[in-house]
Amino acid sequence: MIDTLFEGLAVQCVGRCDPAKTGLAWSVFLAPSELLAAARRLYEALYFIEDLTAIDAREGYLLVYHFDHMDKPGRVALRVLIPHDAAALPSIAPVFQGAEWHERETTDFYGIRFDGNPNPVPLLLPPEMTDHPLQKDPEKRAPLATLVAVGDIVRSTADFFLLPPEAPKPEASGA
Amino acid sequence: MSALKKIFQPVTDLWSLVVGLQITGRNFAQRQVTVHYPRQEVPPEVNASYRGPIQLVANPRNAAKPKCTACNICVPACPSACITVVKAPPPPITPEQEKAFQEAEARGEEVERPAAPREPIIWINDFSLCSLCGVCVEACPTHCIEFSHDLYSVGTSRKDFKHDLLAPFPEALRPADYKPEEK
Amino acid sequence: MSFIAPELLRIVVGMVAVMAFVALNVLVLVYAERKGAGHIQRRPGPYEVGPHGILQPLADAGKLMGKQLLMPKSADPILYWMAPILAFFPVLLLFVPMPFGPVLTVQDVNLGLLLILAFAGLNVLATLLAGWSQNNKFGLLGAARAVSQSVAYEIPLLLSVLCIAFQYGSLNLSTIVEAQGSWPWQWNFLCQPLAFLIFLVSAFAETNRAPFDLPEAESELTAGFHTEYSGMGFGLFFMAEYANMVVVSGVCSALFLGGWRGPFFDGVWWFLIKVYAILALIIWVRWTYPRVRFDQLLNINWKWLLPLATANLFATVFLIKLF
Amino acid sequence: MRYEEMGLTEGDFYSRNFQKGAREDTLILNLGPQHPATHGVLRVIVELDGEYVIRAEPVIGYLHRMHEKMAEVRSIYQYLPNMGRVDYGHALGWNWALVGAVEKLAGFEVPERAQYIRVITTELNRITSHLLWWGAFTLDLGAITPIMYAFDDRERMLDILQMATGSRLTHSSFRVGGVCADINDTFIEACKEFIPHMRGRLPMYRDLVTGNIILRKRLEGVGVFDADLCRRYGGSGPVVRGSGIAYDARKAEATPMYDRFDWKVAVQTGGDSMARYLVRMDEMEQSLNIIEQALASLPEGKVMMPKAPKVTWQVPKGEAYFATEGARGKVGIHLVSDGGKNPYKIKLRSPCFSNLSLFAEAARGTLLADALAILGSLDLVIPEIDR
Repeated sequence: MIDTLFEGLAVQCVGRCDPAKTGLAWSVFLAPSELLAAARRLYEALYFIEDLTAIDAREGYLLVYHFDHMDKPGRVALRVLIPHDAAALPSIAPVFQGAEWHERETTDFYGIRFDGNPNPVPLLLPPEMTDHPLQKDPEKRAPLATLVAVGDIVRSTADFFLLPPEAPKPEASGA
Repeated sequence: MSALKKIFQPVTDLWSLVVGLQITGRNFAQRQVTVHYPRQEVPPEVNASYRGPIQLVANPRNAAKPKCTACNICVPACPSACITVVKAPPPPITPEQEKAFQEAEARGEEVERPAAPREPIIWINDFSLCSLCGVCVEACPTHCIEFSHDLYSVGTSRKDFKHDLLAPFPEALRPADYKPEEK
Repeated sequence: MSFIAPELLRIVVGMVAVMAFVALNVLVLVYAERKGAGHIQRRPGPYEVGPHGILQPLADAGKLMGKQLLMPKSADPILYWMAPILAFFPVLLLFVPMPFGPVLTVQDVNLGLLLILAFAGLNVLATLLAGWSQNNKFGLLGAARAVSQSVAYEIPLLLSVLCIAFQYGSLNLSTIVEAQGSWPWQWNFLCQPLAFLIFLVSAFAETNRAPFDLPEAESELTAGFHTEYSGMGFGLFFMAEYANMVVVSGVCSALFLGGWRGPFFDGVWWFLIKVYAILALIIWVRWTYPRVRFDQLLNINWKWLLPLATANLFATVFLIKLF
Repeated sequence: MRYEEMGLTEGDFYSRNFQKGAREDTLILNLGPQHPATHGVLRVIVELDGEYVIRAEPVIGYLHRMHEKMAEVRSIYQYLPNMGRVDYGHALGWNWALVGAVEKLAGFEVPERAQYIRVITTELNRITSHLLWWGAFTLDLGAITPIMYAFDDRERMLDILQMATGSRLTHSSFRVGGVCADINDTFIEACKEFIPHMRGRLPMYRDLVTGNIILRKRLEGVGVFDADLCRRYGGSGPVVRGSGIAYDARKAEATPMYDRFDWKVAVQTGGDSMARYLVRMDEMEQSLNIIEQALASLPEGKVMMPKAPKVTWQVPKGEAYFATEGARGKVGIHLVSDGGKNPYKIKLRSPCFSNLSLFAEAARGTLLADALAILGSLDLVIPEIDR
């Protein structure tokens, strides 16, 4: 159902995960530009926002948005990779207002900018504070492949950055 | 029916106020439930399961010594870094002994210098940092740390919370400059 | 001159006695309130100062007197200090026409009820000044609430009192007490039950006691109109609240419960017993109910009490004319 | 600073930020961080028109301890005691979330007896949490006595919980692969005694508070949340169940063992503060049911899995998300590990955080007293919001 939900969006990868092992039902990788549209579709499909956070990995910040459904449980993780040196992406607060606080918190912890957040002031950390406690030293960053559960790939673009090298490349779709 | 209900609604509403007064009135007449410290204390069986400040287990062979072997596993295990353990140094060697050892070594013999006793000389738990999580208790390979059941641990200064866990053991090894605290 | 002197002496002695009475009552009531609250909540209440904590109110008073009197920088100093004085001292005047016993009245005034109702209005002024002058937003909100609440509840209070006044054709409290019999079935609360209830509810509101303690509503306005007062500034408001409770209970007892009239032996003890019974009820209620909301408070007044009181008054007048 | 340029010189950063959008003729009132109704150090700035709230903005972070950073510098074993401090009200819910996430990632099988003990203690803890909320909420509404009655029962439960967990407030008794100690017969007896006692107390609570007309008028129709609002803000727990959605993470996320017991998800359809109130009252009864059944069918066995991890154990690579139902809503732990000694990242999904974020929208246009009633009906625990 998730693969049909994002029909027409430039989804990088859709993976089906095992909830018993990872707690996720679907893992979806997106480009930052598609995020708001994807959030809107999830909202229309009656999903609610659980939380959002970032993972500071070697390839960049991986933003992770968790959504769940109240009647048909099954967690959807939207993931967006943004580079360390241009840490900004659109806010989903216009669709999920609850994301506003989560985004402000992520800004506090990682220094990621969310364009379109209605009240972009520090939330948990004091406003005078300039550094971001959860940023990792460059040498301590781990590669994403060790951290993230991609699941069984249902479809993905050919140039998706986390494709296991040995796996046969599925035909490009959804691009 | 609904009209009748509408008329009687204020009456039942007001009656709920009387019910409230009845309940507080009944409680007024009943026995108090608080424990009147310090005139009373909670029954000791309640304390039996309480996990209070940690203490050391006595050595099963000699109750005047702690069982601790000063292996120092608990020190890094503690998430709050509140444990200080210093292992006892080897016994002092007199100059004559030292001379004898050196001579023996010069002769090429295998010298067995006296080993350090496997005992702590300092064992301090900084209770002001401790969060009673029990990680040290579970990490200890010899099971020599246990929770006490002391509910009434109080102190009037920061120093009072540096618990010297060797204090209950009269035969525990102590550093040379150690002076037992005046009570 | 010789005519005035004994009257003057009576008033001076009476006022001193009233002051002592009020001070003593505040101490007793503070203790009773805390002890009562404790027992309702199944704990001992004050226990440490003196046997069973009996000296606790004295210790509290000593603490309050020993505290520094603070004033916010931007407060209006004259009004700020005037408010607690204005809150407490007019209350003493309210005891002047109070019929404690057959002869035990400071000054028997023909318009005693009017005097009490008139000077009780000063309480609102003090609350307003306190809330306004301290330049605190919580205080301001509390003062606004206090004024609208007191003004609103004075009307049903007045109307229910008027019923009794019409019935006896007098505003003199002693006359009203004397006109009631010695036995409970001769007292006014039976022939005027509605007026009695309305008076009681309005009395709760007039003295700002729970469930109508909105001007100080702790969980909303921290301390409401006396947020910034410390030491005896707060102490005077505190005393005024308890003194007001005594006045209200006294008036209620005189109007509806036969005052000093009672079975077997008329006298001041009957008056005191009734006053303390009403005070106990006020305390009991405080520790039982949640607080009403502000608009509900006014709704109770304008939609229930006022129409009922008016109807009751008309009915009374009609019946008096009839018989 | 740009606020000075706008002529806003009074107050601190957040009040100046709030003043930007204020109208000319309104009063800006700063509730907290020290205010009797904010249960700790929550601060809410409200813009008032008379007594009506036009705009409200919660300011949080006064109790922020950066638990997520602490997770990255400690091993899982050392991090366990932190969970009791995240939510002092329902510490065991958080305990379970963390050990559950680790067990999920590592694929551990936890002995059944340990799972049963987890269920029993978690449900006991849920009741203590609801009792604490009940007392504090009625205190918010001006009734001072109920909290004392609640604490009477709560103390008895804490005595029982102490037998199983060793502590009274910041419980930390779950371990990866089991629980720290087995329960004994004294505990079981005490539980069995307590359940009928508590069942006898609930009608008294109902008569004293729930049925009271003043309280009902304070809560009915106040702060109506609909399902859409909950979805947009991610509200969970009694907040959504009061809005007619039977969403309970214990069922939806299949928290272990809960499918074995016969219990209902407490739902109310009103959506107002009264509905949330009633949901929690019903939940106490359901928790008692669960405890009773769990005690009746408690299996024998060990309470720790064989070869349970020790302090220096390294979490396997990968990520796992484990959510369970805390007393306040969906407690979630997102654990990411690179196989090192310490977790690579832990995200704590706190239900209060999401529930409070909807307060600003819910409070708009209500009376100040209603806004505080809504705040109380959310059952906030500030350390959990700030983490």
